[in-house]
Amino acid sequence: MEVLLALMVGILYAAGIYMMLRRSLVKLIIGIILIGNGANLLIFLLGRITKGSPPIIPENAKVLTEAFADPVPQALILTAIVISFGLQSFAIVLVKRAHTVVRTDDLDEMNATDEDS
Amino acid sequence: MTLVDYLYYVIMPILVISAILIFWRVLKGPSIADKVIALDLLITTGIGTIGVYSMIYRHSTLLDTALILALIAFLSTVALSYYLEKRKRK
Amino acid sequence: MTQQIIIYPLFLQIAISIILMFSWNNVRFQKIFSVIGSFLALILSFVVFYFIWTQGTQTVQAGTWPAPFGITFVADTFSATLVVLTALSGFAVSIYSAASVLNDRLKFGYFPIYHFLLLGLNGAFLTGDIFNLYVWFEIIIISSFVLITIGGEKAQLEGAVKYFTLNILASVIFLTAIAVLYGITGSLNMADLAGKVAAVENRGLVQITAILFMIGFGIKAGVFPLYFWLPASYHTPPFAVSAIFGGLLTKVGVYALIRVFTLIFTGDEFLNELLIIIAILTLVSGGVGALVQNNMRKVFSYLIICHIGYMIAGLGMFTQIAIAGAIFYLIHDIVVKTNLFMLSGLVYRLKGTNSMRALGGLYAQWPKISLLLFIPLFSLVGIPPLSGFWPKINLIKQGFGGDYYITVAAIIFASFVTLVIIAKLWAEVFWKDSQPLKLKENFGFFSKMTTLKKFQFVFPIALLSLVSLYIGFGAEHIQELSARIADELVNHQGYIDTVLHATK
Amino acid sequence: MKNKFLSNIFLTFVWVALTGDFSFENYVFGFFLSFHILWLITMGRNRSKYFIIVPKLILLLVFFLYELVKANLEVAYEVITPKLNMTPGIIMVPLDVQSNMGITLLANMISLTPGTLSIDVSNDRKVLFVHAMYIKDRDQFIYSIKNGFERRILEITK
Amino acid sequence: MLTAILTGFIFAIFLVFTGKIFKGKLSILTSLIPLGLFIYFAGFISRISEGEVITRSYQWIPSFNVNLDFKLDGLSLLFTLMITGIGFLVFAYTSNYLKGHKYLDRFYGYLSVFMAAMLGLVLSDNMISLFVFWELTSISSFFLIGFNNDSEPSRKSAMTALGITGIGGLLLLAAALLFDNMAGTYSISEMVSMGEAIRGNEYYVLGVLLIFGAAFTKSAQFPFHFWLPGAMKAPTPVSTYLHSATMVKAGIYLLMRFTPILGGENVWNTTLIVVGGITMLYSAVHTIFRKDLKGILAYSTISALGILVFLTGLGTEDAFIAAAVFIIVHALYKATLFLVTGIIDHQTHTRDATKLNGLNKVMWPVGIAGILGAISSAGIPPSIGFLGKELIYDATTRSEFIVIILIIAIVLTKIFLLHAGFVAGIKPFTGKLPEEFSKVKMPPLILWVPPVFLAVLGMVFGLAPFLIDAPIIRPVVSSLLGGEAGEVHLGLWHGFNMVFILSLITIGVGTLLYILVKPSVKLVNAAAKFDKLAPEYLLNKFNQGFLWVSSYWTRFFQNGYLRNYVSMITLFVVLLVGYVILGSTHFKIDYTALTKVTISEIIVTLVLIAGVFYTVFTRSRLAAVVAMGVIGWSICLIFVFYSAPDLAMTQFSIDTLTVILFVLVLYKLPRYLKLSDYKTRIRDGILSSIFGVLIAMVALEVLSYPANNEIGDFYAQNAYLQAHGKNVVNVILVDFRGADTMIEISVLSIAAIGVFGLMKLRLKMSDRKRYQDK
Amino acid sequence: MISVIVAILVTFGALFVLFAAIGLVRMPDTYLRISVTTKAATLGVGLVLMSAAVFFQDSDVTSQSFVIILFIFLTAPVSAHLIGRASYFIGIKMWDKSVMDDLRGKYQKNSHILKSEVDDTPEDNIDHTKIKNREKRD
Amino acid sequence: MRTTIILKTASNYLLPVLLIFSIFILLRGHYLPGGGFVGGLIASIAFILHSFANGLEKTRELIGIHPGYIIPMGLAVSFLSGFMPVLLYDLPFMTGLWSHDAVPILGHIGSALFFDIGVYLVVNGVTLTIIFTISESA
Ligand code: NA
Ligand code: NA
Repeated sequence: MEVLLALMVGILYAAGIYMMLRRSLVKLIIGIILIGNGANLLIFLLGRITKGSPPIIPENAKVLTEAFADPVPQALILTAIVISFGLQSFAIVLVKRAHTVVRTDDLDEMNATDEDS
Repeated sequence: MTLVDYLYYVIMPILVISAILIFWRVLKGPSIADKVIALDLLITTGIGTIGVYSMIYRHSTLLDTALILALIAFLSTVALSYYLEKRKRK
Repeated sequence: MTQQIIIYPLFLQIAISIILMFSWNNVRFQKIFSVIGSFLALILSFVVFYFIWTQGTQTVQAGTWPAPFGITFVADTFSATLVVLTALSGFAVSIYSAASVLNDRLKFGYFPIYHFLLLGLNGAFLTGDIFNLYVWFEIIIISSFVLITIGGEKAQLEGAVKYFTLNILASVIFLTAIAVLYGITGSLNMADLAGKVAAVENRGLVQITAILFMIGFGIKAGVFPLYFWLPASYHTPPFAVSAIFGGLLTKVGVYALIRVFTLIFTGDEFLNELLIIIAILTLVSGGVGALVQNNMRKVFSYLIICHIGYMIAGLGMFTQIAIAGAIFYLIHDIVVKTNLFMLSGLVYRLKGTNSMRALGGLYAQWPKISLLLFIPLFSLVGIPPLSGFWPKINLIKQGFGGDYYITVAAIIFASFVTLVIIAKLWAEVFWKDSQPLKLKENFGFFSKMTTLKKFQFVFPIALLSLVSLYIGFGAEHIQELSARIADELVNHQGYIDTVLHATK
Repeated sequence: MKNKFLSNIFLTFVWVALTGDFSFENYVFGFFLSFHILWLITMGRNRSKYFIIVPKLILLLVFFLYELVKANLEVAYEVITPKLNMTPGIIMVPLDVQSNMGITLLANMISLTPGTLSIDVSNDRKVLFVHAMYIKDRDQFIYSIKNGFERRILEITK
Repeated sequence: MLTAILTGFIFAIFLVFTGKIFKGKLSILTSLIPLGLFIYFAGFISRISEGEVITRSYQWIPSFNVNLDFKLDGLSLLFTLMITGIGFLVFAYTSNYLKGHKYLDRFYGYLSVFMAAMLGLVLSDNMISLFVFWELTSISSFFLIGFNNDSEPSRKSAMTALGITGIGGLLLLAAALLFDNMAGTYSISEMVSMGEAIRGNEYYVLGVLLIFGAAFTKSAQFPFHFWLPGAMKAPTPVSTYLHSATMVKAGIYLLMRFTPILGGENVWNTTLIVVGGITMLYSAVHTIFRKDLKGILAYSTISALGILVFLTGLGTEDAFIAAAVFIIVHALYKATLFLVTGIIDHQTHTRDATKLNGLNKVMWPVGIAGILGAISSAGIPPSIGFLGKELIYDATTRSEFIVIILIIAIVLTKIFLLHAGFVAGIKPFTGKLPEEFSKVKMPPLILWVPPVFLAVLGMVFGLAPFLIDAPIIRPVVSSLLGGEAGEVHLGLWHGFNMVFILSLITIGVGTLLYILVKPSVKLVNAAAKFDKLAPEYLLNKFNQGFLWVSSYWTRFFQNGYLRNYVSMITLFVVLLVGYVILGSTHFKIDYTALTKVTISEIIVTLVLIAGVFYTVFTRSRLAAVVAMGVIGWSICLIFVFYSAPDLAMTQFSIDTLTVILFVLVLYKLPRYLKLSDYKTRIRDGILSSIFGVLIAMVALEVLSYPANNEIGDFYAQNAYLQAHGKNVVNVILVDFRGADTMIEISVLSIAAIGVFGLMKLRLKMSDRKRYQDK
Repeated sequence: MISVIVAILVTFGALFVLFAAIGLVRMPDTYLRISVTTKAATLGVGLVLMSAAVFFQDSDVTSQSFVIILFIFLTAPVSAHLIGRASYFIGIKMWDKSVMDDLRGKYQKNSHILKSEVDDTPEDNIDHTKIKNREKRD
Repeated sequence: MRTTIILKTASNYLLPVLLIFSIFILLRGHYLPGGGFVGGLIASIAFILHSFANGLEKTRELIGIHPGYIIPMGLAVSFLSGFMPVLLYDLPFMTGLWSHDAVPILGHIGSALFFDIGVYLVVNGVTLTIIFTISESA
């Protein structure tokens, strides 16, 4: 499964970057979301995966004794997911605003600030 | 054949095949409404899959996820159909 | 006094933010509260600094969970110094914001977010946990996104889109690096990582991790070829925002680079050489970029990049002297860059433009202000004995000592270009005849302001100029401080012992 | 008053079921919790009255489940047999139920039974538009609905 | 001594606040400061001439080993006397010259700073503090040259001067640090004692080059000389003070200071002779082609500086004596001529040598000064100029290098300089007074006394050289030798010898030249033809080229296209990571350690991949959003399969919310356009694929490394017992790593405020106008 | 015994899900697809969850399964209704073998009002016979 | 105007169910999957759904205060729960404080619970602020 997951991660990264390289604002955001998903999955994968044993202490136990999935990457990903949600919502609105104000979806037309003035 | 084997080798494949078929519809469409329906069904299937999975691994906690899925999937369908209509109005 | 004091700056900032969020619409209260809060933060930061200076490195284990299991907050001299500088710039810009930022913007959360930004900066400087550092970075970037877009029109939004995208990319790369790091060591505590990374046999993997960190932080620090977001956006937001960005945002990237490369990824020739190459190209790129700009804020933006090169060079040479140079430069740069952007804002209010071509006559019209502005401008150049000069001693000295001739050449080149640019700026903006300007109606000219507002414009600049002068003339103290920091960084065992053996 | 009380009880049960803790304390806690939520959401409004006649409700439920299984099998048959023998269409069903709850219940039950789908209710609440797979005879179809779900729902909600 | 140096700075600061007082009639009082300093330093003459060296040391930045070490020896004494002496006259002269000027106080401020810096420079025994003062002279000269800052050429000249001397300064800094590396000290005195070791050091040549770079730029040696004529845009007192008597000699001072340390090697001496030689001859010739008096004087100054470098390069005791004397000679006559020119300019408002004639009729005292200055400059007895010239010729003829070439060069130089001196000092006062100048008024006393005083002093020293030889010159030579010099006796008459013949030739040919060739527009134009070969032109071209390259480089990287920025960064990642992967790690996967794959997981993988491709390639935005839903959902299932229910829940909720957000704004956005061409897409595809492959490879590489779950284990052991929770992930979030969560919710809060502001805040139209470029 | 019940329930459940999937693929128009999927899957998943309840024999799981089923039953028909309505509104045509369309001419394009009678201002109506059968792509 | 009776009614009975469910998820988070974050999301989803069905204004009235104020409230709760140990016992930030005896249903009451409640409020406030802002301007 690790190989498959690595494949997924690779594809998500590649697709994310590819979308960020497009000229469309909407694609840019999609790219950001994809690559973010890739990063989360990567943490998950590299924290080593364990099947069918969530890190939850059973009802009548006090410690986890059997094999369990490493809870640390999970907690990290949770935090990362939530943060990317904040960023994504902001991104979506930013794009909407930018589109209304600049009146283009073409990122290539948004280069005034880099020109000499 | 134990129950777990049965779930593993018979039930899961059935659900998986269903998922493939549904996914095919997601890709094919043709209308956006079709995709939305398919997505909705895909999630419902996912709930079933999680149910079976929790039995295979004897971990009832996984059902919690199914619970959330059931609740929230609804909202995305509402939103998407809301969008479909609203877009038309323009 | 207990060790807890080291994270009081965080408590203070978060409390300020929360209170400001409640007083959403009361702009007047927000202004006063922010300034008072920033002043308290300044005092607190001095207390923290004094504590660290006298007691040595201190740690706090959040939740009382021992390292490496809980999140560690560490204040060594480096962190404490940066906390002081953050508070200093923060205080200055807070006053400046109260006068210069439009009330409309203030009504939409400018101040709470400003303090969140300061919170993030403090947090990044104080944390001893790599993932926690990531989270602090996120709070910094999201605050900066909001500040850079707030009330934004065309240019601001165009700049913001680039700023946003490239910073997100940096975060993703940073996160990737953390993933790999956790994958090979199973730890997140930086002191713990220092030992664990050293024990990893697969050095290639370690190098890759280090490269990912280098790129993730490098984007934020604005090094070549990762700096594009910076000149695209820094000249677009309100001046107060540029000021805090210009002073502190790239520096937090530098801080992270220094921290990670002195603590975790040490002693790798390849990485150090890579840093050196990056530094050289950054010095050159930023320098030539600044040379061809006309807008004052753009000039300063490129100079930010250029001068980051000094610090990276210091890090790359990786000796006590070189790192002391980098630290000294960092200290100087935070103060002076903050000041320069506030200065641009003042010039804007004086004359209604930032275009060097269109400006002129400042010296004739406002001699005293010009004289004041002379200080940050020529401190930047490093006209001795002003502040920018001293760190170069360390850097060039180590450059010769370690046979880094190209680096020395690049440092000299960058210093020279800076000199030329500032001389040009002085000639154009201050000396040249006043140009006829199309006066905008109702423009909020400086001359029309109330005395209080004028004071709010000038005081922060004067304050930071004074600090610059102190850094220049009291270079002995700063050098002593930098040397101590560099010593702590290079001999990081002390840091590691303090963190890992710290008992509850 | 009454319906609020009932919703309250209902929500208490939901709570207890969710927590899976059937102790007395949990009932009390759940009661207060749902009381507050109801209080919160019905503030300043008085919702339409409704009576739940428990036996009828159960009957309705049983009838519905029966319809559900039956229709599911029908659809399954349709789906897996090679030929499509459908005569679909959108049909207008005049409504007697007028309460929000009633209409919604009816429409949902129709939707849940395979082969039929409530598309919408007219804004004047006179008719319900139903998409059906097998429309052989308009009147018979309408009758089957009116005499099936609608009658039972009316009994409960009148 | 520190007080003496700081006086100037303190006074300058004092002026900022009390400027008004010294703007008016009281301005003459400012000259008391240099006068006082002159007297103070003159008081050391006797001690120094007895071979004493006075040192003072003040701690400044001990951790840098940077101290204010001052050393007053023969060399520095000579300079301090010049700086304060001429300074006194210039301060006084200025009080009238710029009488009533709006910014007279600022002028005095700059001048004071400059003087102080100059004193610090020549007194510093620590290379860093030397550098500090060196830079201060550059910067104060920048302000003085640009004093008339409303004129464009003035600003430009100031910039050029600062640019050239600035780069020199940085080289000096580099030199200081290099010498510190070689000698382990910044102290020049200590370096003198280690001269041998330094000369043998592998960095010796580099050190020499750096010192040359600093000295040649400051002292306007070919090809860096052109800033000096430009600097003549400054008011004449500045030209007098900085650009003839003092600042430009800082380079010479530096060379002389380092002679005992670096001298005696071929690199040192030959270079100095060649550079000095070229400079003196090149600029001497140049004077012929000028008609602006200040231009003529500027080039003759450069030439004189060339002579000094040349003499330093000769490196013999004779040459040092000649140099020491010539410094005084030059300071006296050049200051005289500049002040005279200033008066002419002040009274007639022109400096055009072709127009100026017969002015002695209207300003005879100035004429006396001019003529005496010209005589000294020409080296005609009994002026001290004659003495200087004799010594120079003497030293040249006795040099060990190719004597004949040197002699020709120095004689030619002297001939042209004679011509230049005559044009500047004699021509304006002789001949017929043109009508237009007949009404010219007699300048006030305070203007003409300083030049006359200096001119007369030149004669006095010529007639009574004992006034300077033992007390001043000998200590200077001692400093240059780094030890005791022999007796120095100067006298006008040295007998009829080779040197005397050369002197006669010089005076004869020079006078003839003056009679035959007068400054004219024709000559100026003739010279202009060669402008394209001049270093100034070439440097300008280089500058333009450099600016072009800068601008090209900047636009190449900062081209405004976000996608280029992203691809640049990606490329950087790909190159570096790829390099390391290919270079140093062995790619291996331990398949036995991997988890078993089941059909459902394969399907989820496939669905995810298909979803990604669909998202990327669909042309409908909504379809892309739906497909992203599928991706999120697949990830969610993976989380379920691999024991992360909390993650699955969160991922799913967030995905749903994202879909809703998209849906809410999507229809406000335009449709996708196919914007990139085929080629671009292929290129981007390749780049991003490589990126993805590298990340996947890194991931697999990591997985083949043994895992360490120490922290997770700790959490699992303590979650219930110490933190009272059973869902370990949640316990981590709210307890073990609660600080993360605290920040995380802050991030969310900020995002919400941001969204709110972004959507709701519209600046009022009027504000938008007012703050257009914000 | 429990195993058998679980097996039966889960088998039926999975099969219903499968039927829904096949139906989704096979059905000729959007409305029929909605029709087929909503129910089959609902019942199918319901059965699977019931089997889980039986399997675990735990009041927690039972109540949880019950709640999930409840949620699905509460939400599925509503979403079906919303998509169906939206589909009709945006002009998705019915299968050409459909026998009747009582909705024709009753939706108001601009106000989104649904009348019980055919409206007399035809230009505001939604009438699929007047729309070209072209997929509106987004 | 454009909402349907069916959705409106459904949302009215779903709202309390979802809210109670969200609190359930919040409280059990320490023991089982869930917690403040997911709980908060579900609560906000309940309100969003309500706003889809009844219009934004109705939902606003229902909530009573601007969601923008819920954010600092939540932050304050979380922050104070982490800060209490510092203030009261000079223990490090975020040190868990626990009640001596377990209370019914919730088990041990500790500062972690309040922390999670803060998270719940923040997430709720944030999501609602974002969605409402966008819907209003959309
Ligand atoms: Na978290
Ligand atoms: Na459904």
